[in-house]
Amino acid sequence: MLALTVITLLLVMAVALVRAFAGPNVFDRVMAANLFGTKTVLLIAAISYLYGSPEFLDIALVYALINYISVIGVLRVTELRNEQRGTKEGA
Amino acid sequence: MELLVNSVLLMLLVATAGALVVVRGLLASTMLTSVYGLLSASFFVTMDAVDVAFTEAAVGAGVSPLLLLLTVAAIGRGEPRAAGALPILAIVLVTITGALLIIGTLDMPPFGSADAPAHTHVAPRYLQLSGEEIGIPNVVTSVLASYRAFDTLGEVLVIFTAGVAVLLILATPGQRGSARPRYTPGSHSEPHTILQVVSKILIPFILLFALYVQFHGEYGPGGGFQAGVIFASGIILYGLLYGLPTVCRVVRPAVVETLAAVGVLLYGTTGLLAMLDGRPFLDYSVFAANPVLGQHIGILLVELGVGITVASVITVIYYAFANQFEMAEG
Amino acid sequence: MSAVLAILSGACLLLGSFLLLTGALGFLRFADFYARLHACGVTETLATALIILGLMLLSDSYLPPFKLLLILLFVLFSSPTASHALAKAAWNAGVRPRDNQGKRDLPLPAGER
Amino acid sequence: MDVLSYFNYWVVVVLMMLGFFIVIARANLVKKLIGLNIFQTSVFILYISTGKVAGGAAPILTEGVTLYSNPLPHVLILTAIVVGIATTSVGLALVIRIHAAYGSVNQNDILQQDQQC
Amino acid sequence: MLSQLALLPVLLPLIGAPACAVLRRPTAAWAFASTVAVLAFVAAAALLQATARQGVIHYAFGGWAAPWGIEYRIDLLNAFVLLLVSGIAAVVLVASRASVWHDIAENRRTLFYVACLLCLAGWLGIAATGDAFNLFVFLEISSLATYALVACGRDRQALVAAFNYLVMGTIGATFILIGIGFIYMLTGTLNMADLAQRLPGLGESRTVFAAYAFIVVGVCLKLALFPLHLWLPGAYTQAPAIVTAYVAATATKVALYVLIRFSFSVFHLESSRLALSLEAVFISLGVVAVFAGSLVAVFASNLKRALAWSSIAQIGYMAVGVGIGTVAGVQASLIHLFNHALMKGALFLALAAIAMRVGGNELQALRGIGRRMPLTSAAIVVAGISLIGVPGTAGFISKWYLVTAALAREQWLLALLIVAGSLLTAVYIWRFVETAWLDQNPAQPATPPQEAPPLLLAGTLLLALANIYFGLDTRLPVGTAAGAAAGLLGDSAAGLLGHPPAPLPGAGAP
Repeated sequence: MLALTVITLLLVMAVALVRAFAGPNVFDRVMAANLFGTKTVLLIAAISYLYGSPEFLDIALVYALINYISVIGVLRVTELRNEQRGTKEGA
Repeated sequence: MELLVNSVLLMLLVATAGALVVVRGLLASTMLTSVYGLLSASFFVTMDAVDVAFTEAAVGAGVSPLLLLLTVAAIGRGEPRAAGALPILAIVLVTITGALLIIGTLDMPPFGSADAPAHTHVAPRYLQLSGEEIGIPNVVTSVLASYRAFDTLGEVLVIFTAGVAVLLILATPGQRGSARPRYTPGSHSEPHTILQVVSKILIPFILLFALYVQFHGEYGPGGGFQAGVIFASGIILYGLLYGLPTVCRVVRPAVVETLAAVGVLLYGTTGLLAMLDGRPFLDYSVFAANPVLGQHIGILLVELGVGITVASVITVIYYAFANQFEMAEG
Repeated sequence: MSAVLAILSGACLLLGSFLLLTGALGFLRFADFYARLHACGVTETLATALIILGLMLLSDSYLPPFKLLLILLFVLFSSPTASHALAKAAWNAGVRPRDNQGKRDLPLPAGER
Repeated sequence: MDVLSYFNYWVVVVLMMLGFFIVIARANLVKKLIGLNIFQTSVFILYISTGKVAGGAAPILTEGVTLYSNPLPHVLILTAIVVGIATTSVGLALVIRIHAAYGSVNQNDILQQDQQC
Repeated sequence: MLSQLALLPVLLPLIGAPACAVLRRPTAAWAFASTVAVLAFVAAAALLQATARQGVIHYAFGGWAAPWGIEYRIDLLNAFVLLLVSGIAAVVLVASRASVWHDIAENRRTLFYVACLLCLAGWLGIAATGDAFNLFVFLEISSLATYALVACGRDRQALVAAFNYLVMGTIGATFILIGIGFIYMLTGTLNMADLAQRLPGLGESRTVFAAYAFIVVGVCLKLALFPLHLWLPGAYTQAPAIVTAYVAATATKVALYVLIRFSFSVFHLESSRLALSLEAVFISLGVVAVFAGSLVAVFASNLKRALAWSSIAQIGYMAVGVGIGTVAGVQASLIHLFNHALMKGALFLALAAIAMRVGGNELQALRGIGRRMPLTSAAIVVAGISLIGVPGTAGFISKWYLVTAALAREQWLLALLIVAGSLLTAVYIWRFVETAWLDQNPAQPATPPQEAPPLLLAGTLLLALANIYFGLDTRLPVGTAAGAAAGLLGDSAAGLLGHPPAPLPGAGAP
């Protein structure tokens, strides 16, 4: 069952990659990257059990953290850019 | 199963790199870079390189996409251009290099073979004796912070140099000191209440987790570098949500810049103490009569130096970049 | 006892994987951004929780489930927040829901704009 | 079997070359840095691949485990990752300044502007 | 204390750099950096003496023995390069104040000196280390600091030059990393001495060939050997005046050292089948570099740019020496490495002084400079004739040994080409002399002499006079280079016993 989960996760990652590549807009790509990140967390956790090495779990935790921060980062930056564009157009 | 996971990850890596060749928009490229970082980190996990995976996740999927983003924000997204002529020279160069690399791999020991010279000459000693000589379970930390501690000092110096270089390049003329954010109130139209609340809950745990990684590095994956990155990312998260001026009031740039130097000096002094006692640089036996205890203290100090420098330099770099971004905005 | 746990864990993993697949399908095939976000965001939380629960049932010592619990908590906090932030950012940037073919923007409800 | 044992290395070579290609063929400076990033990361993958021992465990000493993967490449690559991020950040800082000075981050535009002076 | 000597030249700038960053006042930073560089020079001089007396000095970091820990293994060659680099750095840093205050904004000066020290630490670390990976790390320290220093130039082109340098430098470093990875896979070790022992046992391995190829290409990118020189003219021309003097006299020298170290002491090029083809590659590329570099220099309208291209030509000479591949050839290469650092140090320092007074290095602006800045111009001429290779100057010695080495291999054509290259050098040096003294600026009547600031002038003159001194008293460069080359090419006993140098050209008075 664990193996099945791992395969599913890899498949979902591939799907996310397709979206990240195809877009069409920035937010789709951000979402894809985010999805990719959370699936990586699960993948690492599952692999940790599959290979029997519990120390991988620390890494999964870091992934979850980094993933969150980078999503926030992307959003803030795109948002500020839009604001900027808006103020410029308004002025 | 391992083979399958391995091959699929490699194929995904190739697909991502291929997509990066094709995609022209900078934001899309940044996202793909982040995905590439995550994928390579996952690959490192399957290759048993837990510490490397840890670092690559924090750096390749975290810090470097973030810096890319801030740059893209400061310079504009760069309208995708129509493809120019086929870069023949580039293709030729790449083909030659690739062919040379393939030739180079032909006489390499097969993948995974346990009797390859790399696994029989120097490395076995680390695996067999580090338990007695250093007394900590994580062999990577032993090698990093003791056997090859001078390399790690070089590494800290590299990151310190990066901080100095970024400040030198981005210093705005007329300002006292190096690049400093200007204390202008941000023009954030609506505050992200939900994000701010959730992040405010999470940030203390992030910082706590960084400390765990810092001091747990002897037993599991982690260590000064990873802890530094995580600590800095906590600060960056705060900065992203509350604006650069606010985070600069909490974590002062001048203090952070000094701390960057302090970390390197801490590392250097740890080595110098041994020299004053007539022993070689970075010989930790100076700290205690019991060599294993001495190693413990030495590694702790050295890792602390790494952590302080890394956290400060990454924060400094973030400040400098975000400052440019806010300047572009203003 | 352990057999029961194994079966339970297997069920959790299976259900989680299935949810993941449906989410991914939606993510790939749905016509507009908000529908895709919905597909991901909704399945993601439950699927993650199920898979992590399944893994927790498999472990035999204390530390791994504890770490898994931390991961789960973190994901439960961050994932909806990220989805919310994404939707808000997209809306502010002018992305609008589309009709089922993804061809044109849907008319806005009266209260908006 | 022989081919299989080198498959890993060859894929990594392909990755490196894709990164290398981006560096030399793309005119956008940010894209060049991204390519450099990919190139370096792929070299890291090569190193780490060579450190793997089939059936080995992560090099964290544990009771009852005898076969570990080689820790030395891990140590080297930890350092190399730091070098990579340092280079990227310095390069990006330069890009920001170049954009401020030229109003463009495209190599060809910049070349053109320099020749006009 | 003696046992710690091997580490001191590297450790001083290494610890000095972060300590310097804490200083707030730029003047303090300058004084501190200069002191550190001078101390490093003193330590390097003592180290050279110690190596000449007692042979190879080992220093094991952390007390871990060689292949497991990192080791410094200082032989004559290491000590020679350490001495040269720290010496030039000391002179340039002490002399730098006026020029830096002129070129660099006030809020950047402290960081500027921190970067200078980091650069120095990187170069010295490369020159001292006995570990291949440690070399890579220190290479990157110096490179990163250099990129930032180049970017401090006044024009916006400096940014582009720095960026190009960064991209090419990083590709070079990554190639070196690939090469090191390959040899690590084959031998399991990173220690150079250990590598040298284990590599020959592998026979004709394709991986060894690829590893060597990658390392050579990577190092040549850093060295700016002819087709890989693209970053150099821009970087040298656009960098702040002091940085050009600082980098031009040292960075490429260190890269050449790395090339020699890997070629002869790690890969044993001389005894491998590769030798023949590589010999042809180095010699032909070197000769092309000499002529291409000199020709561009002849037609350059900016003296700094001309000298940057001249550096490419001079690197060509050194590559020829490496390509000849005999003890004499490598010795000639090392002597030229030493002398060229003196010449370019003097020339670029003088240009820094001129840039301060005139505002640039365009040849047109230099009309009548011989009367305005007589001493500085004289220094340029002295270093210039040394660059040409006129007897009585240091440049003559290196050319002499190079020609002798070529003739010993019965390569008459090569010897002829080397001499012909010098004539081209004479052309662009003459162009300066012509503008400086013979060409009166009609619009600008005779201006009163306005010499460079004292420290800068002193540094320039010191290096210029060194060109004459080492043209007459050749014991230091020739003797050390002979010992180092002999030590490299297997004749280790000769290296330890202070092998008598090859017959001097008429003991200094040819």
